[in-house]
Amino acid sequence: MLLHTFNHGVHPPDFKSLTNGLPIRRLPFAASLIVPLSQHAGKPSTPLVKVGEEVVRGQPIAAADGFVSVPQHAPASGRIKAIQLMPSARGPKTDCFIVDVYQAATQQELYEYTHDIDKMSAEEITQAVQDAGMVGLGGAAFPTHVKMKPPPDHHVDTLVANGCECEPYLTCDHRIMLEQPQNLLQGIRLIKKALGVEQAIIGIEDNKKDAAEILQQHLQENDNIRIQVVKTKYPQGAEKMLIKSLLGREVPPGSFPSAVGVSVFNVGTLAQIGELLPHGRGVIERVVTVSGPGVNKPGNYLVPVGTPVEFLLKHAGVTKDAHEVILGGPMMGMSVSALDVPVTKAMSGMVVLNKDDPDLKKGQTQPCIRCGYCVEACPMQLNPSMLGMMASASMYEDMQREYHLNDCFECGSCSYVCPSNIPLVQYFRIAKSVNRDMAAKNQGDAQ
Amino acid sequence: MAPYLNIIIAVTFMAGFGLLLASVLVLANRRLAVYEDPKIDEVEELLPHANCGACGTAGCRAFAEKLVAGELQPGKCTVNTPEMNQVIANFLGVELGSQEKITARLACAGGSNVAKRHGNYQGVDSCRAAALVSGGGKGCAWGCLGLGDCKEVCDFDAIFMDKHELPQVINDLCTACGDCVDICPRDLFSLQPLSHKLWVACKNLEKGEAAEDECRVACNACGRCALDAPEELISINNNLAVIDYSKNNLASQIAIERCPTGAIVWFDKGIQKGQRAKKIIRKEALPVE
Amino acid sequence: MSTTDTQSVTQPTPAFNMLRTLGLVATISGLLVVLSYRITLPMIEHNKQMAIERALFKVIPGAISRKNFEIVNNKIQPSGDKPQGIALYAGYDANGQLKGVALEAAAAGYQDVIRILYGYDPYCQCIRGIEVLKMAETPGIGDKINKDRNFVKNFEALEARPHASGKGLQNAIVPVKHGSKTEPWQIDAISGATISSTAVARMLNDASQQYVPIIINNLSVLENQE
Amino acid sequence: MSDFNTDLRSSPHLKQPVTVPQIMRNVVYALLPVCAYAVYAFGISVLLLLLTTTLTCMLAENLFCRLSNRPSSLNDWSIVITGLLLALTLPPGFPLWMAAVAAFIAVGLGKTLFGGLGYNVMNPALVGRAFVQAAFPAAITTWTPPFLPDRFSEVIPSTLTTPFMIPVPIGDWLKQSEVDAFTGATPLALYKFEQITTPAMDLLSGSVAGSAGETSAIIILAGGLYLAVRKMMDWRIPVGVMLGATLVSLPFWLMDSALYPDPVFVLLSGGLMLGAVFMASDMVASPVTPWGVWIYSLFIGMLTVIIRLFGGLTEGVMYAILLGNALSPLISGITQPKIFGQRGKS
Amino acid sequence: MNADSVTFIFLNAAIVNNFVLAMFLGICPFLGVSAKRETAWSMGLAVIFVMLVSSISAYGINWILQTLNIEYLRLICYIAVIASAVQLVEMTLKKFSPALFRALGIFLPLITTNCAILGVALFQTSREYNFVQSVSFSLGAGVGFTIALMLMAGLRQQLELAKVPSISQGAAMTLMLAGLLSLAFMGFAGLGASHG
Amino acid sequence: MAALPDKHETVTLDTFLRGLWQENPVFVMLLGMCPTLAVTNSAINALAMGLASTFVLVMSNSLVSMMRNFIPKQVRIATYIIIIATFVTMVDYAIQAISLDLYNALGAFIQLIVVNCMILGRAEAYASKQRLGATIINGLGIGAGFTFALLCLGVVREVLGAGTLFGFVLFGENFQPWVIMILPPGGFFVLGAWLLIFNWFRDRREQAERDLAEVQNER
Ligand SMILES: Cc1cc2nc3c(=O)[nH]c(=O)nc-3n(C[C@H](O)[C@H](O)[C@H](O)COP(=O)(O)O)c2cc1C
Ligand SMILES: Cc1cc2nc3c(=O)[nH]c(=O)nc-3n(C[C@H](O)[C@H](O)[C@H](O)COP(=O)(O)O)c2cc1C
Ligand SMILES: Cc1cc2nc3c(=O)[nH]c(=O)nc-3n(C[C@H](O)[C@H](O)[C@H](O)COP(=O)(O)O)c2cc1C
Ligand SMILES: Cc1cc2nc3c(=O)[nH]c(=O)nc-3n(C[C@H](O)[C@H](O)[C@H](O)CO)c2cc1C
Ligand code: SF4
Ligand code: SF4
Ligand code: SF4
Ligand code: SF4
Ligand code: FES
Repeated sequence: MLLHTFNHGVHPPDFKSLTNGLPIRRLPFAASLIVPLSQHAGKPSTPLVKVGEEVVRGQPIAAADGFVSVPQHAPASGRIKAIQLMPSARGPKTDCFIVDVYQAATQQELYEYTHDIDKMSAEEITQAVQDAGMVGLGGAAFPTHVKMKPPPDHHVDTLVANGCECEPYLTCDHRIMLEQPQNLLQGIRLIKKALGVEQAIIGIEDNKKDAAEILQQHLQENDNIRIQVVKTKYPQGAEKMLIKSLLGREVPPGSFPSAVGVSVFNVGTLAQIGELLPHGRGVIERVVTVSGPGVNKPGNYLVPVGTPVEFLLKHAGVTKDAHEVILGGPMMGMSVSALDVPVTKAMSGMVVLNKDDPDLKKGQTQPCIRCGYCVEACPMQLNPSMLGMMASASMYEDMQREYHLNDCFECGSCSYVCPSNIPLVQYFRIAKSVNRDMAAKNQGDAQ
Repeated sequence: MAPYLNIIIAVTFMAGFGLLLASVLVLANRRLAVYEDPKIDEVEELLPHANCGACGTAGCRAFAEKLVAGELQPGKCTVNTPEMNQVIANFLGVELGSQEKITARLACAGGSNVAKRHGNYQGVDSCRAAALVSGGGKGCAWGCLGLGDCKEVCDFDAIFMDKHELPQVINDLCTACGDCVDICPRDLFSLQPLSHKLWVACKNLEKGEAAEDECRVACNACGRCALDAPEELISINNNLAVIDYSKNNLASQIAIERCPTGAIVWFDKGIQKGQRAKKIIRKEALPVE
Repeated sequence: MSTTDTQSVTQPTPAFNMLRTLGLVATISGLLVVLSYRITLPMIEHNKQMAIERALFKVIPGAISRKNFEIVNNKIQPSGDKPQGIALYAGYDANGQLKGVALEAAAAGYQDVIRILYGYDPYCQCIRGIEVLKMAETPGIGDKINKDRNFVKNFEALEARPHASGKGLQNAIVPVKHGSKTEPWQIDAISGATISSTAVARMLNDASQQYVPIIINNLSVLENQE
Repeated sequence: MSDFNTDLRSSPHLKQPVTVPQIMRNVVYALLPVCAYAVYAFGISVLLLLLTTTLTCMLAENLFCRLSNRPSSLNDWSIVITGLLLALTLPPGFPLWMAAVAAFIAVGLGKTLFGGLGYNVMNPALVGRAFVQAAFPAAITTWTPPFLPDRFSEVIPSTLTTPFMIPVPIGDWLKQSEVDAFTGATPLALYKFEQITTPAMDLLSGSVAGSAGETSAIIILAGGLYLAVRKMMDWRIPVGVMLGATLVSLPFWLMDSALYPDPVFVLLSGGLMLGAVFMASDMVASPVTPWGVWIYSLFIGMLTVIIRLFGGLTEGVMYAILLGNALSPLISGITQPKIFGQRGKS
Repeated sequence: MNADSVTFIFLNAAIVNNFVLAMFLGICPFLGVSAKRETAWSMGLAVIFVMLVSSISAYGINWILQTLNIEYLRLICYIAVIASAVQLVEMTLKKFSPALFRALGIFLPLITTNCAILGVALFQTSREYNFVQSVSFSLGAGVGFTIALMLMAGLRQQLELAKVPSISQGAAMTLMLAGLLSLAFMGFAGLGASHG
Repeated sequence: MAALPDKHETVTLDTFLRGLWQENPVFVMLLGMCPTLAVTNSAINALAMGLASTFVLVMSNSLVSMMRNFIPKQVRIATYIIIIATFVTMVDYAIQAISLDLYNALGAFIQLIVVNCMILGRAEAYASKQRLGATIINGLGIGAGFTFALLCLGVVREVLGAGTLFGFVLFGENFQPWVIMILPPGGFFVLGAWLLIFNWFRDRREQAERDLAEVQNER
């Protein structure tokens, strides 16, 4: 059978069998939780509570600062011990709430209110999504409600639920689809209503056919939701690729999916919306896949936001050879140095690799031999070979001007295939970061 | 044909030919010439062709145009030798114009022997790249990563990495082109006149223990320097000592004396720290934690 | 050394100045050139004569003097001041006896055009020798057409007999693989330089086809030295 | 919990296992049968030739690496390919000292000068060959027939020429060991100068004169197939070269089959197979862009045939590939792929 | 192919006996202006144009000189006329089409002192080409120059990204590249000379 | 070494020697490349070409220097070119008168001396600003440098390419000539190789200087 798919891409081993059979389990609360004021793309939230104040689980503790921002909710009942600079996974220190969790508390009481979601208007749903502190759980942490208000000149006709989960090791979306089909479909219905679109498509890679079947069973008559199995290939889950696979539409460079009439949401995001919105709750926990050869008890855990990575690791147990901790999947995730960084809303997985893991043994970097593997792999159809050579000659501006550097979404396919072990993506990140700085500087100079 | 007739034809022809050429050129000069000051070319010849932009223009040619137009003075070029600039000044009949020597200065003293590292960064040898990988593993999120992007980018070899993996600027070679300022992912370089001798070599925004935990020479915002300083020459802002260079004439070596960590320094023939600063005995790098 | 500055006028120089200078320089240079031309002319002429004669006497064995003719409208006539047709040199021995005629021929070789002078003996109706005037053939390969003893031997008596009809040759001159020459009108090619050899054969054939009948028909003009 | 030392790496943290030395080693594997057949057909002279070029290449590479203070790059195997291919493109009786010159030039002028592996602008082996072809044109157009009876016991006399001396003429030697009146001409020369077309079967099986490695099309094709299946070579390049050659030769043949050779002969004769499969496909000096690959390979194929049919040389593959290499940056320049999403728009 | 045919003359000048790579004419600009593709292209166009101009002027002058029987003034007249013609063109461009001047004009003075231009004039005279042949010859030479220049520029731009050892940087490498190109161009030898 | 404007050079030994090495027109300034490459396939051609160019250079530059105050700027180039062309034509005829073979070997390149950038460049940059004496000495130096460079190429190319030097057979009958050396690519390669050798020495010298500086820094 010819499966729907996109051009290029790669086939890394998926390692999903480590966790895809394990049901989601709840993780205990850590002694203190670290809730960053900025867990999303956009402006950091503004604190609503003072140091020393008591908070109840689910209570809003920070408010959105403007449209592209979301509120934060207390992930546990306890006391705000401090608001201070703490390391973040990306490096810079950011302001965080430190919540001392009341160990004695049952953590049952939830701060919530109920609305009748069936009666809500599109506007109200969007507002409710923002109030819930929803951000994209697929990894980008982009505030969900912003995506629900496409630019007025874009007519959105299709909602796509992204259930591809193409990253190796990760299975949290798979588990959510298996265990919470109702929530997911409920979420889709809500967003469909809010966006005013007719059809919705759930895109699922063909290595998760069981999820597709379960969802199929829960579909209702007039849902107009289609489940589409797509080819297992990395990065099938990237929204541009998925849209191409499902609908044959190509999002133009530099545009958002709404330019071709599509909105894409991660299935985790949609399931949480389906679950939280009827109760007016906020995002305070998420499912995290903990996996990799360095973990003793891999699995899918329901983790309160703010739990230190260290706590999670201790709970899952690491081998003595554990050597590298990756937040997210191995293709796009980032390894962290400080283990006191917290689990944030966008963190879908944690992969621990061992010291002698063959995957870590990247050989010595050699010059590009122009084998063209990377060109064949790049889903954006860029020319990573050329870009890489230009990067090592520091021709950053030319990379952007002539070779579409900024259209690279850092999927890592090119580095994955390069037989010369050239850290292409890393070069591109350097180039982009220098270009960004220079652009900012030139803008500053101009003013 | 008689040879002399041929000779006469030839000479006459050449004379006519020369006159014709000359007339054409005369005409062309009258009708077509577009005026462009020849001095620009000549001045450009005398410039170093480094096109570094240190003079504040888009390159040597642009600088030459501005020089000839009298908008700038030759002294602005910091790459050329002073003698050569004098030649230009004489040629154009203008003042040499002087410019205080400006140099690049680093706001970090956290070498590998005093600043902690949490992770073992493995990847491209580049600060930019390391900064993007969870901050490169350096404990201090503001400090120098020590992989030498600045050294690489400096066209004038004015930066070398010392044995603690901290960049050091050779003032004599630095042309103040600003490339290192642009490249540093942690924004640690700035261009300063040599007369700015008092200097805070830290950008850590934490205070007290938190700051000193990560780096033994961090500014811990204790405020003693500010207390001492005349007329608010030094103040504490956002957990960091800040020097108001508009009052630079008040600055003196006394200012560094009370700093407990040595984050505030005095530049004069090398870097001087206050007496009270903790002594740093360790020579080798701290182990990765 | 840019000429741009020429038009970058600081202050317009009087046109007269320019006219005077250029005119003067041009005149002087004209004079210099004419003088040096006149002085060297006899030497150069002499050199050229020598060169031609050296070649000529090589391709017409036995000749010690020559006379220039030209072919105009299929007729041979002594050449005048202005060349009008194809040049043709006749060589004579001490008795004023015609020993042969020489003509130029050319064809594209391996690198560039090859130009030769060949001597034709109207009495034995054969080509008596060739001399390469100009070529750019590969040294060591193509340039053997000048030196290779076997190859040069081809032209000791290469048959070029006019056809009975008075048009063209009876047997076309053709190249054959090295070592397989059997007929007097064949050229034994140099092994490894087939292209250059072929070029020589082709140019000889083309030229002979055209001019041999004319030479034979106008033999009296040449013999009479008129 | 163990307080482990974390390593910090940039994504992706997974890596496809194929590496450059692995690719190169596989190309060597694919070349070995070709070498073996060459030795079988032409005897120990070719064995000596192969050893000379390969060893000289390796020595030169090592020397240059040391001179330029770079770590030795012998372990990436690419230089072995260069050495083997160079020998395979030389006539079987080529003097060894000249072969060593070719190998030295191949490494020095073809590769090291530009920075070594990955930076050379033209195929090093062919640079070496083109150099000796221009330097010693007579020696490189002296052929010997295959399957001489004494080939395993006797070295072709020209092989062991004293360095810097003119090779001994082999005509007499050939005559005495000749079975029938073999002329020592390659199929292409036979065709070009005597209009004799060699039967395709002979060409396929390799019972003709020619460069050491170019004579058996079947073995070369098999090696190419192996590489293409293992994705260690771009299949489009050999296919494109052959397509280009056919595209040019077919119309001429249809026009005048007496004057022009048939496409099958064009494809199977001379070094076209070896060139298309192993040399045009050298990735370093060929474009990476999808359209670029096709333009490049068609160009090589077409030019080969044009040189063969209208040029002064009997064989054009080497020059066609070198010119293709020279053109490849320009081809890359004009064939940058349209990026994702640009297609619909102008 | 006939050695005097217009096509042969064109191909010969452009490819077989490429002006730069086989005849060594115009090497200075070839080495100097081949660093970037864009400039190489503009330079190539400018050279084609100037060659055409100078070929035509040379044809005219030669006719005059021959009539007056003073051919020995040929060299002086050629070079003087070519230089002035180029200068006139340059000034005209600068005045009336600054855009075109910026693209081509900056190369014009460079071209004046270029062997290839004078070479075209001298060769067409010594080979006694007629007018049409002269034009085709100059076009061929110009195209050949452009081809060589573009190939060179492509290679050099690519090598900008390479880690070229310090001893072969600069002119040495450019010359070696030119040598390699010239070696590759030997493959065209005899093109058009055999078979028809 | 940019010349300071309006300053007359006093003639020293350096005026001459500079052209031979520091400002060698071929190896350093890369001027006059066409004759350098085209006629150096034998040493005798190289020598003849070098001498002819030197003659033209010295004579024309002297004339330019003598007339430097009378030539209006606008017709500068035209005048220079006519002067140069005059001398070139003279040389051309002189060589024809001396030996036609040599003339044929050098081909059009004698006439092409006119456009040799070296000569016009010198006229522009030096002769038009300097006194006669300095001009002549400098011209001789540059000419000698040019001839020297041509010989460097010519000797290598002839020895390798033909096994002869100035026509004398060097290695005996059986020497295998490297034909490529007298072909066009050989010209490029030999000049490139010379430059490589010079670069190598330059690099070594620089490296030694750097090492020395480092040792001094350590102290
Ligand atoms: C400034 C900005 C505006 C955006 N506007 C929209 C939008 O109008 N519609 C939409 O569907 N997504 C919008 N997005 C979200 C992106 O399309 C995309 O979902 C997000 O960047 C993460 O995608 P990724 O996970 O594939 O990287 C916007 C993102 C940014 C940064
Ligand atoms: C290379 C790449 C791979 C991605 N893979 C997935 C994926 O497997 N699953 C997923 O839900 N989102 C994936 N994303 C993110 C999607 O592009 C998109 O941002 C997301 O589906 C939007 O939903 P959200 O805003 O609800 O997270 C990927 C993005 C990139 C750039
Ligand atoms: C660099 C080089 C230069 C050559 N030069 C010539 C040449 O000048 N003249 C020529 O006839 N063949 C020359 N050839 C050889 C021809 O290409 C061709 O191989 C030869 O003429 C075939 O002759 P054969 O069949 O007698 O062996 C040259 C070959 C090469 C490789
Ligand atoms: C498919 C393939 C073909 C190759 N062909 C050649 C070749 O023809 N000549 C050569 O010198 N190296 C060849 N190499 C080896 C390698 O790419 C070569 O040494 C580089 O050009 C040196 O930078 C080849 C490698 C591969 C993978
Ligand atoms: S990381 Fe960028 S360049 Fe590389 S394959 Fe992905 S999109 Fe293409
Ligand atoms: S995969 Fe690596 S070696 Fe191959 S072309 Fe891309 S960058 Fe070059
Ligand atoms: S100052 Fe900046 S660029 Fe320089 S080494 Fe430190 S972090 Fe890197
Ligand atoms: S890069 Fe920095 S140190 Fe180097 S010259 Fe420029 S300003 Fe000075
Ligand atoms: S000598 Fe400069 S272009 Fe020929």
